[in-house]
Amino acid sequence: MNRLLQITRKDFTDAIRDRQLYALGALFLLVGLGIGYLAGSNAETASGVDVPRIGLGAMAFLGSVAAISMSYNQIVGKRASGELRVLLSLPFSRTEVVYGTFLGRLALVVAMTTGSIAVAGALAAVLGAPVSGSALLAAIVFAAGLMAVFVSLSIGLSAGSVNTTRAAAGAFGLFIVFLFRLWEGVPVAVRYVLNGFSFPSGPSPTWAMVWRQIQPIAAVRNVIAGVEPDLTVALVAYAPGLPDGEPYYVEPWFGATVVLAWIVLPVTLGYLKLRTADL
Amino acid sequence: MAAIEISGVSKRFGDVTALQNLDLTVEEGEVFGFLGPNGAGKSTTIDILLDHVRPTVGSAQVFGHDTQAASVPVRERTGVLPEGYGALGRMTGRTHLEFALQAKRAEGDPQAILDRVGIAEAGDRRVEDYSKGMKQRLMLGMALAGDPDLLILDEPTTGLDPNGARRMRQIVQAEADRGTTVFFSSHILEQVEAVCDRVGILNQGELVAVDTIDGLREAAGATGQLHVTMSSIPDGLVETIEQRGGVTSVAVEGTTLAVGCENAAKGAIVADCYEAGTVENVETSETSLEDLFVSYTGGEN
Amino acid sequence: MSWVAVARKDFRDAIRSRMFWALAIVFGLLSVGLGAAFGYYSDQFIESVPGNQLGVGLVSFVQSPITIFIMFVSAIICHKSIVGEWEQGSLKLLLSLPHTRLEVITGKIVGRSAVLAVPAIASLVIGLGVGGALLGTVPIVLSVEFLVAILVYIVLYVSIFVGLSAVTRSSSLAVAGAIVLIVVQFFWGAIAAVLTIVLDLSGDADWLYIYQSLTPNGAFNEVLSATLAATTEWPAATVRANNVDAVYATPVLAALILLLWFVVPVALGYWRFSNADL
Amino acid sequence: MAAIELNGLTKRFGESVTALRGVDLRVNEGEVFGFLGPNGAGKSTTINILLDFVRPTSGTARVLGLDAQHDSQEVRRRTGVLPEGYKVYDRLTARHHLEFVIESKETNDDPEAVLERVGLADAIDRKAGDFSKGMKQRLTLGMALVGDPDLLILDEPSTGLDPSGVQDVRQIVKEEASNGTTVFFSSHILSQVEAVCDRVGILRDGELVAVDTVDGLRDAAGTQATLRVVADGVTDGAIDAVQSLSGVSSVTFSDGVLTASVDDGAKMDVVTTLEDHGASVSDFETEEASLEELFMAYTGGGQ
Repeated sequence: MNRLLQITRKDFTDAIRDRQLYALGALFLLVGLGIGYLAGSNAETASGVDVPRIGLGAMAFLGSVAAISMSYNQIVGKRASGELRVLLSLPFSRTEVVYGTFLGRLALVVAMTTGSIAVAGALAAVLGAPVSGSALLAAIVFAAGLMAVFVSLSIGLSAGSVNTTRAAAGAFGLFIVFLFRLWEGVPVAVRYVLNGFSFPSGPSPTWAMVWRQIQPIAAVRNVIAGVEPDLTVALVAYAPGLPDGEPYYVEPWFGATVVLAWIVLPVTLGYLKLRTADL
Repeated sequence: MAAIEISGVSKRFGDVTALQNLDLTVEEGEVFGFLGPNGAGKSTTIDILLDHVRPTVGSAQVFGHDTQAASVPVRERTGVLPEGYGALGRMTGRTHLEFALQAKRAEGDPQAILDRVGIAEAGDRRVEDYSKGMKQRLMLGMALAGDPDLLILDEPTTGLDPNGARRMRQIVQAEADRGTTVFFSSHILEQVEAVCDRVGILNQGELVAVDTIDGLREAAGATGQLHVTMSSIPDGLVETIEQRGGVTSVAVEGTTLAVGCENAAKGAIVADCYEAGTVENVETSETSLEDLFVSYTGGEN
Repeated sequence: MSWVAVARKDFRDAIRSRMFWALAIVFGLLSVGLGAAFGYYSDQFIESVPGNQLGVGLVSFVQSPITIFIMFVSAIICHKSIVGEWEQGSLKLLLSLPHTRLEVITGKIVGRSAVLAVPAIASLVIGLGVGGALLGTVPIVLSVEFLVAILVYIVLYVSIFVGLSAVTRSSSLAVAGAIVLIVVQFFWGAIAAVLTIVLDLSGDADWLYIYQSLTPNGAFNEVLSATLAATTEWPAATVRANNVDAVYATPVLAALILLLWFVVPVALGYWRFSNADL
Repeated sequence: MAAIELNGLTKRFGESVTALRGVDLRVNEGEVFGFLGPNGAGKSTTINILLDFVRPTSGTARVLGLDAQHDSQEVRRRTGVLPEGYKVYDRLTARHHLEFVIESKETNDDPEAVLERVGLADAIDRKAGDFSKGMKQRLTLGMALVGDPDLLILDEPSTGLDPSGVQDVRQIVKEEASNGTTVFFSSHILSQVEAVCDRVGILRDGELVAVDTVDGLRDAAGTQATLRVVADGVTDGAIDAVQSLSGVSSVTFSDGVLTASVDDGAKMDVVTTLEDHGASVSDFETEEASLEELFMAYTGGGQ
């Protein structure tokens, strides 16, 4: 078997031996059942996209928190405990260790988000509420895409960190920047400084608008707009609003490129940092 | 082809120089003991062989593979018991071994390895719950997985009780008989003396001696020690012994005479004692590897 | 007092980390930035300040971002305070010395509180000073009480997270716990809105008062508002209990809840820690 | 008064694991006591109970006349400990570490003097995180010496130390012992134990199987020293004569080397008997039964 997949499988099966994970899994299940029940108990007024929409919205938050907190310690923690020395004394390359761990964690988080959304849809359908199959599938896929972004950010952070305290600080940082939307404060601050330390007036320049749209959750939202527009509202709490008109940087293809970059780049940067590091 | 070939390796961490122009060759099939004070650069040398750290200058080869460019092929043929290791997550001992076998693409029976390192009954327990000695045995087992051509053992007896240390020595012996090259770093000189064909002594990042232990003894011009315990030490006996050829030192500890001398002089000295008074006990010792070590590394005392 | 030794050691350890200095700088920038921003733009903000008082405006403008920041920072520097030493083995060194486990926890809380309090108070004094200078008026009494409140707030979160660190057996779990506590508080209001609709509770403010005082931040803000309103020019309108008739809906209740947040996490941590085999 | 007194000490972890089974042990004041046993025999558990890191299931432990649970703080005030599996504070200097201990123990030692003793005086203002393993071990030993403790508990003190570090530890233990400090010394390195300890106790599966001096253990195990004599002109008659000596057994002769198991008093008889029978002795060596062999004999680990 491929050594990369060996690492992935180890990471995945190892997590399954973790009791804490069951608590987390139960939480996802509970949220899924809750959504399904709510939809089912309002079956007359519900529409087919309600369950996928609420499910995606819940996973955007819960899944991201789970992805960050389950991944940020995965490489640097092994480095601190000495596990990395053992792995790298066996014939694994650092590439295999980093990307294998990334895939393992991703599989785990995606299993949780998928399970949660699927259970919500199933319960709602059993209780007689309408559930759009295509929307449900889209919600599952886009939740997975979002998870890939956050697992990549966290694994990249973990591979690039020297010690676990800094990785933990970085994890809180990811949380603040992306889920509490500090990201959008950046252009405001930059413009404030550029404007001679006073608040600028007038419309935002294009670079500020682009900056807001390359936020990963916004990018995912912009992709969704081209596939299943009814679902975009799920991410309204986590992503900046849309500008007037339809500039290129809110189009689905642009969003897809940005999402792909968010999935590939962070973990790769972390790997490049680790590749030449002395253990 | 040499098993390990290190040429002109230096390594600096910031402004600290860990290794200084190190050249070392370990032949295939030999058991090589790697000694040196704390901080001499032993672990750094091993880390370079495994590509855990990269040399500032110089290069190292293992079985002809460059350790940086071909790190994975190096580690495919090498079994390692690293220092400062940690358990692989929450896996059991058996799954650890299965994992190592799979990584090396080797066939092998985990239970046989567990038996061999003496933790046969602990295979299905989580390694997190192992004692330090059990972990050490498991790590040795993982190093043995896949019958490596080179074994690198960094302080393998740390935390092992005497039974475990003996078993470890037996395993090293058996591996060496099978033709495996063993690179063995340790502070416990009795262990090194018991298993190693040759030793290298590293001091402050430089190799100060490479030889067999007997060779080191001869080179250091070391002599033996003789302890003669008497009911009482008669006047004049110390002077008589000091006159003899081959005697380097005479000290009195209570009613025991401690004499440093060449081996051939021992008989005559004991005869002197016998004639002078009542001898209760006689003990001899050779220069220990410890003394040799201290003389090469300039340790205090 | 043996906890003093632990606290001093902890403080020394922390101020030698780069993380500490990074946090101190961010703290300073944040305080001065907020103070200066309000000083420059007080005319734009003053409309939204109850009573239109500049001093009140300045303090309330600084309060919210600073308390959020303190909450995050205390989570970062405290989540490993006990469990980290446990995992690494320095706890053995610590407990080989003549400290009781209670002294270890006390020392940690004092030490880490000092680590946060020193940059926080220093930055806030400068920040409020800058803001006050720009406004031409410094609300002395209000500022002093506010600084005392910030100290209390620091000790509150430090003891919560140190308690959490003493309860858990792995630092990842401590991080997860800290994230949950912070997240739940951010969504506390939204959860209330959902509950109001689902359980049809609209119009009944009594439960909402208790509900809003249940979180550490909720209880702290209520007690702070009530105290400031009673002793300074702080507007009484900010005290939530004013809008509720129930007898029990007073800041005293919030103060009791706050006291529980001080005591319970530490007590749980101590109970778990003192009964544990190392 | 005994420095350490254990009565019927039993410790179970969970339902299934019994670490100690009714251990009774008395360590006298001022002695250097070596504590041996295979991995998992319960050595660490015993030390952890002395320090109140874990609590016994039944039985009592008294340290320096104090109850190890009830008066733990006082016990630790008067005890210096080098624990196993510890970690130093990476960012603090050696001086900070000692100041911390001095403040904790409320003594007035001079950090420099303590570090001088453990050979770390040059590194006093360096961060402990940059220390090598051996330097960390010296620092921790220095911390254990603060406050002139009445009892020193050293758990595997030579772990990670190079031979000269090991010699230093041995030297410090001897100095402390000559000042009347009781030393409780746990180690796997038997040559260390033999070099410093007055008495040793061997623990096996949670039970104390032997407590005695090393010589006492040798006598009890009935082992003899091995004598090897290199000699020319050894005749069969000479060998027979050696064989008939009292206190001499299993005599063999090959390649010019005569090997025999002998009691201490009989060694020279062998040499002189050979010479009386016309052999010329060019070298001889003796080898005592090692503590390792005794250890194997008591713990059933020989294979």
